[in-house]
Amino acid sequence: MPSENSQTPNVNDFSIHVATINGSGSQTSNNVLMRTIFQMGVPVSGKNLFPSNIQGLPTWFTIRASKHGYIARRKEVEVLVCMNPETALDDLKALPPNRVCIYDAPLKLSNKRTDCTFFEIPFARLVAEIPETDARLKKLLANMCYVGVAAELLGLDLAESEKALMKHFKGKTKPVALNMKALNLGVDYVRKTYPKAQVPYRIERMNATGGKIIVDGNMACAIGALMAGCSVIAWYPITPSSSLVESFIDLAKKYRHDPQTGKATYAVIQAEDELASLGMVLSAGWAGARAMTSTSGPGISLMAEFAGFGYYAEVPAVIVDVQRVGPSTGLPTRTQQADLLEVAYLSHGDTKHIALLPGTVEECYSMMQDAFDLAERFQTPVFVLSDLDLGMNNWMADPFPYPTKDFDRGKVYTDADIEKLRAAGKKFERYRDVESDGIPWRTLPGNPEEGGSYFTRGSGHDEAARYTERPEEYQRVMDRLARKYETAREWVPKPELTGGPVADIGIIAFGSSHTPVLEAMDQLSADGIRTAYLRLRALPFHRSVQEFVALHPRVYVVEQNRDAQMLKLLKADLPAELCTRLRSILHYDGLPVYADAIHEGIKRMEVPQRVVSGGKGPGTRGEE
Amino acid sequence: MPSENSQTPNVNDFSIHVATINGSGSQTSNNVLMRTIFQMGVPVSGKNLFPSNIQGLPTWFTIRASKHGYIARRKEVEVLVCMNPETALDDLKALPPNRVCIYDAPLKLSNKRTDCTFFEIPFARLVAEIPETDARLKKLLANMCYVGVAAELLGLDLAESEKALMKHFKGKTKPVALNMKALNLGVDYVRKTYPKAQVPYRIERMNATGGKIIVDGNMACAIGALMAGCSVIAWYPITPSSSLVESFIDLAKKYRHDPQTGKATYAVIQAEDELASLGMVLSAGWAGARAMTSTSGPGISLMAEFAGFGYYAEVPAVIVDVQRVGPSTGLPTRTQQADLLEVAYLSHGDTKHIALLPGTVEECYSMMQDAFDLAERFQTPVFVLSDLDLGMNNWMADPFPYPTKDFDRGKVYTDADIEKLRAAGKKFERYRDVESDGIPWRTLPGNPEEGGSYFTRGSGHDEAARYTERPEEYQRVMDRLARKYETAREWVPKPELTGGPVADIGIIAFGSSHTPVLEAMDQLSADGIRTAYLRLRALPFHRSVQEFVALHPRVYVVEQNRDAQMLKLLKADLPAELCTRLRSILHYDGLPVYADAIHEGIKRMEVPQRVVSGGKGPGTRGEE
Amino acid sequence: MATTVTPKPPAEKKNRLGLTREAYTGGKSTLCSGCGHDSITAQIIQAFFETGVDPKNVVKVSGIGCSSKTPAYFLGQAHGINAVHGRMPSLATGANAANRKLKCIGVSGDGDTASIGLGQFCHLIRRNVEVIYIIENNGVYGLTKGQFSATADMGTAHKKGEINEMPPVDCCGLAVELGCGFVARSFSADFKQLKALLEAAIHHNGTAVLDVVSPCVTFNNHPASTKSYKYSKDHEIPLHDIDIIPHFEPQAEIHIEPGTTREVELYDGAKIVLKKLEEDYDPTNRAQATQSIERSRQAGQFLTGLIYLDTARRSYVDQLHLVDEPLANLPQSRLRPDPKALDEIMDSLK
Amino acid sequence: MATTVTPKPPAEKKNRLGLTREAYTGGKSTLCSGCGHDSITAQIIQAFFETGVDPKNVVKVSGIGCSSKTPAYFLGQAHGINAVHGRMPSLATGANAANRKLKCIGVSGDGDTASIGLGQFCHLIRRNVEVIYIIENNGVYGLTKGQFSATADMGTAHKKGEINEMPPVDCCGLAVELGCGFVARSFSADFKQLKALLEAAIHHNGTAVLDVVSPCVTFNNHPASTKSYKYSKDHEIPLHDIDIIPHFEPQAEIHIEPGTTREVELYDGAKIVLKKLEEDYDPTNRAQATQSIERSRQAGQFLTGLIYLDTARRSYVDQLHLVDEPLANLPQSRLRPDPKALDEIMDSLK
Ligand SMILES: Cc1ncc(C[n+]2csc(CCOP(=O)(O)OP(=O)(O)O)c2C)c(N)n1
Ligand SMILES: Cc1ncc(C[n+]2csc(CCOP(=O)(O)OP(=O)(O)O)c2C)c(N)n1
Ligand code: SF4
Ligand code: SF4
Ligand SMILES: [Mg+2]
Ligand SMILES: [Mg+2]
Repeated sequence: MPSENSQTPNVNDFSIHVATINGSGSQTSNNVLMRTIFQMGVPVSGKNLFPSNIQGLPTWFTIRASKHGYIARRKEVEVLVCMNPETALDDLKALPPNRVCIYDAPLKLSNKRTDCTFFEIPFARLVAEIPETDARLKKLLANMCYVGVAAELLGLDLAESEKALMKHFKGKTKPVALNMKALNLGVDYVRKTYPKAQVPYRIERMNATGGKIIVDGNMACAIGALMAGCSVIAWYPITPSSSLVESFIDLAKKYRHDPQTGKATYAVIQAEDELASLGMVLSAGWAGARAMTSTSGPGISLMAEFAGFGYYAEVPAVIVDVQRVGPSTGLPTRTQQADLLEVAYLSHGDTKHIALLPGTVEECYSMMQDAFDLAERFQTPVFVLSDLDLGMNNWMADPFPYPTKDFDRGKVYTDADIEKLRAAGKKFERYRDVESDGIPWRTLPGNPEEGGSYFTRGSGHDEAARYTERPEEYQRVMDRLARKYETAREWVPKPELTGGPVADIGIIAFGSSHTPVLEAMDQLSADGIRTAYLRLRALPFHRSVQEFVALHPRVYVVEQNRDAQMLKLLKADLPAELCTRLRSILHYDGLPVYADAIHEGIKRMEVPQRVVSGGKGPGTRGEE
Repeated sequence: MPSENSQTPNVNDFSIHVATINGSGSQTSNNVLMRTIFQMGVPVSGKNLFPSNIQGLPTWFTIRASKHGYIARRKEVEVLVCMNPETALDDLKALPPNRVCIYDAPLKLSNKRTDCTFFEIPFARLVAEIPETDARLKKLLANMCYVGVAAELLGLDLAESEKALMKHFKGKTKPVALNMKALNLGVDYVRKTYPKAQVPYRIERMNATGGKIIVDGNMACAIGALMAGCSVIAWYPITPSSSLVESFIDLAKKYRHDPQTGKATYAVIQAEDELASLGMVLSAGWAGARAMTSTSGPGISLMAEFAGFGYYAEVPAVIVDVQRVGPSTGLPTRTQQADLLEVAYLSHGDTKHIALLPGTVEECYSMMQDAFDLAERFQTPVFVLSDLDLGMNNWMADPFPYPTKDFDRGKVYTDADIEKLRAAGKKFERYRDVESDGIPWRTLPGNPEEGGSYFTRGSGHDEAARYTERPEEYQRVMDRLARKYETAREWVPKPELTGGPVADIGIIAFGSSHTPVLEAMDQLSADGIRTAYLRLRALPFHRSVQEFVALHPRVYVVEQNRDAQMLKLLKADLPAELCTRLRSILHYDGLPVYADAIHEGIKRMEVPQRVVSGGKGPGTRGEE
Repeated sequence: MATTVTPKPPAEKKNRLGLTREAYTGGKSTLCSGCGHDSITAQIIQAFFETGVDPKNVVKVSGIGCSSKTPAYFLGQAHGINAVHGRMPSLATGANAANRKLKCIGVSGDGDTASIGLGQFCHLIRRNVEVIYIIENNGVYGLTKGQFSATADMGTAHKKGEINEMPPVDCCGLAVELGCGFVARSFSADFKQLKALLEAAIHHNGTAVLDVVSPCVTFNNHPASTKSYKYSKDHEIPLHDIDIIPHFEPQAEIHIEPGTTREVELYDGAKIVLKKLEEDYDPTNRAQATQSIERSRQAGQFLTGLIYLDTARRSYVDQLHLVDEPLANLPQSRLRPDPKALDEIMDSLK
Repeated sequence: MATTVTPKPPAEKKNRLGLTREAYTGGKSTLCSGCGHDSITAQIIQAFFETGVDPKNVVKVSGIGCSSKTPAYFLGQAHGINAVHGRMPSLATGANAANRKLKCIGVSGDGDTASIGLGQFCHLIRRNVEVIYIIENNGVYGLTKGQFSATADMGTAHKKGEINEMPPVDCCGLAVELGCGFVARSFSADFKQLKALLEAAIHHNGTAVLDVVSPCVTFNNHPASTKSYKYSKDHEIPLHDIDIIPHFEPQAEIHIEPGTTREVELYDGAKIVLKKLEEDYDPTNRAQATQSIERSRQAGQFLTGLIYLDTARRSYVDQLHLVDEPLANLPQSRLRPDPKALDEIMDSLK
């Protein structure tokens, strides 16, 4: 429902799109603008669209205010702020009619279209008035100035902006004052130049964000790792994963040093590459530490060999993949869910992995903890598949609850256990299935009890961890590994059902597609189509996935990749007769999927004469 | 049909199993024994079961003579030769009753069982008579001596053995004489000691091997690469792939040097690892050479990142994967078909690859040539999936025909083309789909025509090869890549149909499972079950795969891995309603699959009350 | 704002191929303004222009990083291949093997070369693959926002304050140890020396390593950094003044004062003229090279110039005994053995 | 036939922990009889036995190759991890971080270290990870049947006759260049020296590199090989005679003739006594170390002994400022911050 420029203003239900240049400090202003709305109690989300370079290229930031609490990306924009000469014409062209455009005066946009309301602001001239600032700071302040303009036009509470600045500058009053000055210059200029201006978009106080936090998924993962007692991280920088580890470092510096000695209860190792990262993580996990790495697609590819070792030698490890657009280097600063097939079967030979699929920042937090527990319980690499949208964008959330469960350190024989075994005339055998759940017992290096040691290898081994090439011994271990994987189905986070149980169609999605799906469900419901939505939260699939598919004649699998990767994994796992029900909604242009795309994709296939879409232009692709 | 020890001797239809120690030179004797049978016109095959070490561990060699022409592995053994003290008792235990056992005298096996015919031979004492030989040579000769024993007992023609030795020693008479001496010592000893010996197994001359060759798949691939004009190989040694490149080197030294200058028309680069190998191959292919690498599972894993680059930047490369047992280091000297899922989707992001699946040594030869043509036609990495059984064992075959097709160098614009384009006011655009088949045109470095150059990258690019992050430009290239993959379905080697068209059930298999499937078809037919067999020869699947499945109510997919990897790929590709017909026959203990296993697996599922098998012991697993 | 690397030269100046400098430029740089890498790009353009290499006979290879982006900004008429992080050396090797006639220039970063790519770097040198290998060394990963790379000096500070406790990988020291035949160090702001070294490298037959300190203005140009403009300027010790006399222009207008210079001949007949500064440095003496690097490292200095030269080793392509024509250009008739050959092979298997 | 590495010692001899040599042995070797690697295994057993390290406090790491198999043949009571080809250094690093109390010994081959693993090798040294890093150097890939590795000497011949034209990667030269604090070379057949060097390495706090020439009898022991027993014996130049005085046994029965020896103290107080041979060699002089390696390389000699020692650098675990207890042993209470901490974090995000 695009809000038209009518008499009744659109309150708390529109998007602001800010086009700037990266490296110009627009990040701060964008955050202050977003926080101002948030602090006014209005649900809000912010998506940063930035280039894969450091300075000088176009960047966009979209803030969505939604009284309904929709925090997914919207494609439509109501208020456009043009600060970047390079993209201004294109940005303006994409604006629907009757919207508002604020622009930097030299861009002279007002004569390009007549169907928009323009606000021309001479930002540079305005901030020139502020004394004692260098060129770089001037640029920053010009950006802050646009916040003032927007505040005045949209009815924002400047006190909240000041609070946001205080937060940003950690209470340092000087920069806050300076920025408030720039902000007020914007306010004053609008009041003076456009005294009667009335834009049809307003932010009004609500009470929907009280007590909430704003956080990105990488920070949420970092907090999760911190609370999970992660003690060794080996990593190699890569966008969009780096900030996860960097956030962990910041947190750990504060919360993970021994109060007496000041010494660290964690080690963060910047490795020379991703092969080394995973090698370090595996041996640390093998030696008993809770160890993890974080990377993105190219790093995952480099980890393929070691991942297979971890699977076969049964070594715990947590591997976060903050997915970006592939293939290859692809678009490092765009989002996609296209590493599923790679991760599910990573490495040569018969390997299959456990993977968790957080769909919210809350789950980034909780699933990092699950991941460590599962890695140690199942003695295997556990992947956490986040993505750039989830990981690097700002999401509103309830504060994370303190964990209620103790660490699950899995089946580890202590010295005493080994001694007991020996006393009972038994022997520790590393790869024996003692409880018939496929999970063997392990010991840790430095175990001083005789008979407690074993030799770990990626080559053929029998149940006592001895080298073997005997067919039956090899196969016995492989069959147990398959059994272990089956056990995992009941241990991993279960899928989450929304809507239903009676519904016309089913929707399956996962990860960052979650919020757009929720919004699309409302849209479909408005069209009279009742939906039930199962959100996958892990590989391997829980049996409820099968039950869900069996309940619905058609199930739409929404995913952000070209090759319908999750659908392929579902087909591989589900009974064949159920697979006929599955249909694909694909979105893979690098921007987060949005509700309209899902809504339209499903509607198109649900109307009686089905329209089969082929190699159409960009956007979302529906396929049967 | 195990041949019982009855009055009518088993002629040309039994197996000889030789247990020795690796590094003791038994390879030569085994080959001479096998060649002797081959030269007597009897279809024969030889499988070497060797350890992943260099010297001192148990090795077995199984020779199967089959008047029916079956050259697959058989599990049953009729004649056992025990030379290895370490395994002798186990080897003997596995022998069915009423069979023949030849053994080294110190092993004293004859008092272990009463239901076998034993021949005790004092090998060391016999060859001690040969003067002037050192200890190592003595061991070799002891092994040759057993060939004489077998020859005498089974009725082999010693003249053929001598011919085989001549071949082996490239006509050098001295070693031939020495070995013949050892061989004759065996013959004489049997005649003297067991004058009335009558074993129920005989080799008699046939006329079924005339003009045939014996070759392993790696050599066949090497010959294929040679004839395909492969000019750059970058590789890193790994079992069981090394002998492929080493064979190529031997051949190229002879056949690929300029007659005038003596200089090479090829470069073989031993890289520092597999990452580097593929990097070298890709840039060589990009620069216009026909370039390849050969490796096994661990190497494929290390190539994951570069494989995605090759896919996305569209660079030709041929990558041979001689599969061994995974996961991880696994069993380097055992066979498996378990890299399918890895190869099909190798790398992060939306990647999918072309892969060829040779099933015979003839196809190792022909498909290497196809691979180079396809790699250049489709400008993408093309995988050739062989395995240890195919690659390192001896296979009988018809001589390879001289290629009848010229190289397909694909869509390469020459200088003249670029000039013509320019004259027509057009521009070369690297990634444009000119003919709507998804395949763009490329140029080669060193192209002196202006406008002919372009910048190749693994990051986002538009149709003119310019860097882009624009959603629609990114997606346009990705959609074309998907189209290109669809085009490939019609270009790759088509599946091969055997039996049918009317049949009770279908069988799908590929690669080295081919010969056991053929044999199992005869067995099933004897049971009254008519089969049609479709041999997959490539990914992506040709449409005839779908047609085949549609024709049969039940289709058994035979593969040598635990996870039903080919079945998963089929499910991902076929219409869901057809997938209900697919069933799995899995064999993954590291030894080549054999006909009985397939036969029994299928029969078990075809009887009315289906027996569902679970985590049984080793062997083949049937699953619905 | 994005900056253009190449201020327009006077239009008339042409090189021996009759090309203007324009023919050696590439796309617009998207690096931060002031980034050292852009200065190196400018000198690459200038060196290739002045040496008169046909840009169409060049291939450009690179890895991933701000530095590795730069091949898009020079020699636009040359084919280029920009692959994955740290694997540029393997690209150079493959391109060399496929087409020995092409001049190969590789650009890498310190992260790309000394962190993830260290193995390939060493093996390239060992093979002596013919490539001009430029390390645009800023001590940090620019593109991923300023983490230390493996060339970060001991004691240097991160933007956030953290001090590096590990010794740097010294790419020149390593190259000398591995037997590289051309090892040089320079500074992106030392235009004249950098250009001269690039020109010398163009004339070298084998791996030519140029480790160029190239400050990252955004992440590693602060006062406590040892790879900042200021620190580098203050601590640079040039070994000599360098001039190149190209083989095609032996009477170049270089004024040589007797006794103060040393001449070294390059592979193709070009000559390097080294004017001595503090002390007489002999770049053909490997022991001296090692010692000088070590000594300056200990003194916290940053030695620039041609550190080591050995023109005697054969390049990798020569070691491969290849035919003279590029393998990539051979026709089917020279690549596919004739039927007789196949018959012979088949007979051997019968 | 497979051979046993360990001829039984007289049963009574016990070390300071009261353990017999038996407690330091492992599984049966499956290497070729005569393989140099088995001799190294025997000296490892002996050195750990004599030094009196508790085998249960040791971790063994290795890559892939004949050499990398050997950790299964010694210290059977220690945990071991044998991972993938060329990545042993990353295992050592992770194990160190997780449990700083364990003594780490890594065994690798020349292919494992100098070919595929070269990058990790260099970075391990740069970090100064505490590990005894043994390169069982035979110049070939034994396990894959004898192809040249990157340490194959220039001019050495392959079993099939092919001559190597590339210079070797000299792991000692490289280690010195990269600032390794303990660099030694030995020969698998020089039992006494090898054992002494291993004992010294046990006392070192940081990366101790031991490059041990270890002939491959099956693939690289022919007359034209430079890594054969004969060639190595003929060309070995020991720098000194070596003895170790352990810190726990300062009155060891070593006879020291004044003037002829040099004493060097190790990290934990143990002392190395070097008896001079040809010339007086100071292993703490880095420049001399580099030069000696270079000179012997040029002379085609094969220098053995303790080449370089620097005990001043902090090991990686020290650089990480870790708590004294192994991270692996910390209880949940010390790993999970308390609710107050989480509240604080949440507040900062409000
Ligand atoms: C396999 C892989 N890991 C990580 C990255 C992320 N990455 C991109 S550039 C870069 C470092 C670049 O540093 P450097 O080579 O010094 O170049 P600079 O940007 O400093 O010029 C990294 C780590 C990647 N692209 N690929
Ligand atoms: C990724 C990978 N590539 C190749 C191999 C095959 N491979 C096993 S051992 C080895 C070389 C071993 O050489 P070296 O390290 O010198 O040990 P040696 O056997 O000589 O003791 C190779 C190439 C492998 N296991 N993994
Ligand atoms: S981030 Fe640093 S290295 Fe990258 S372009 Fe900017 S200044 Fe240059
Ligand atoms: S092949 Fe060589 S390295 Fe391997 S065990 Fe035998 S002798 Fe030793
Ligand atoms: Mg850098
Ligand atoms: Mg070796």
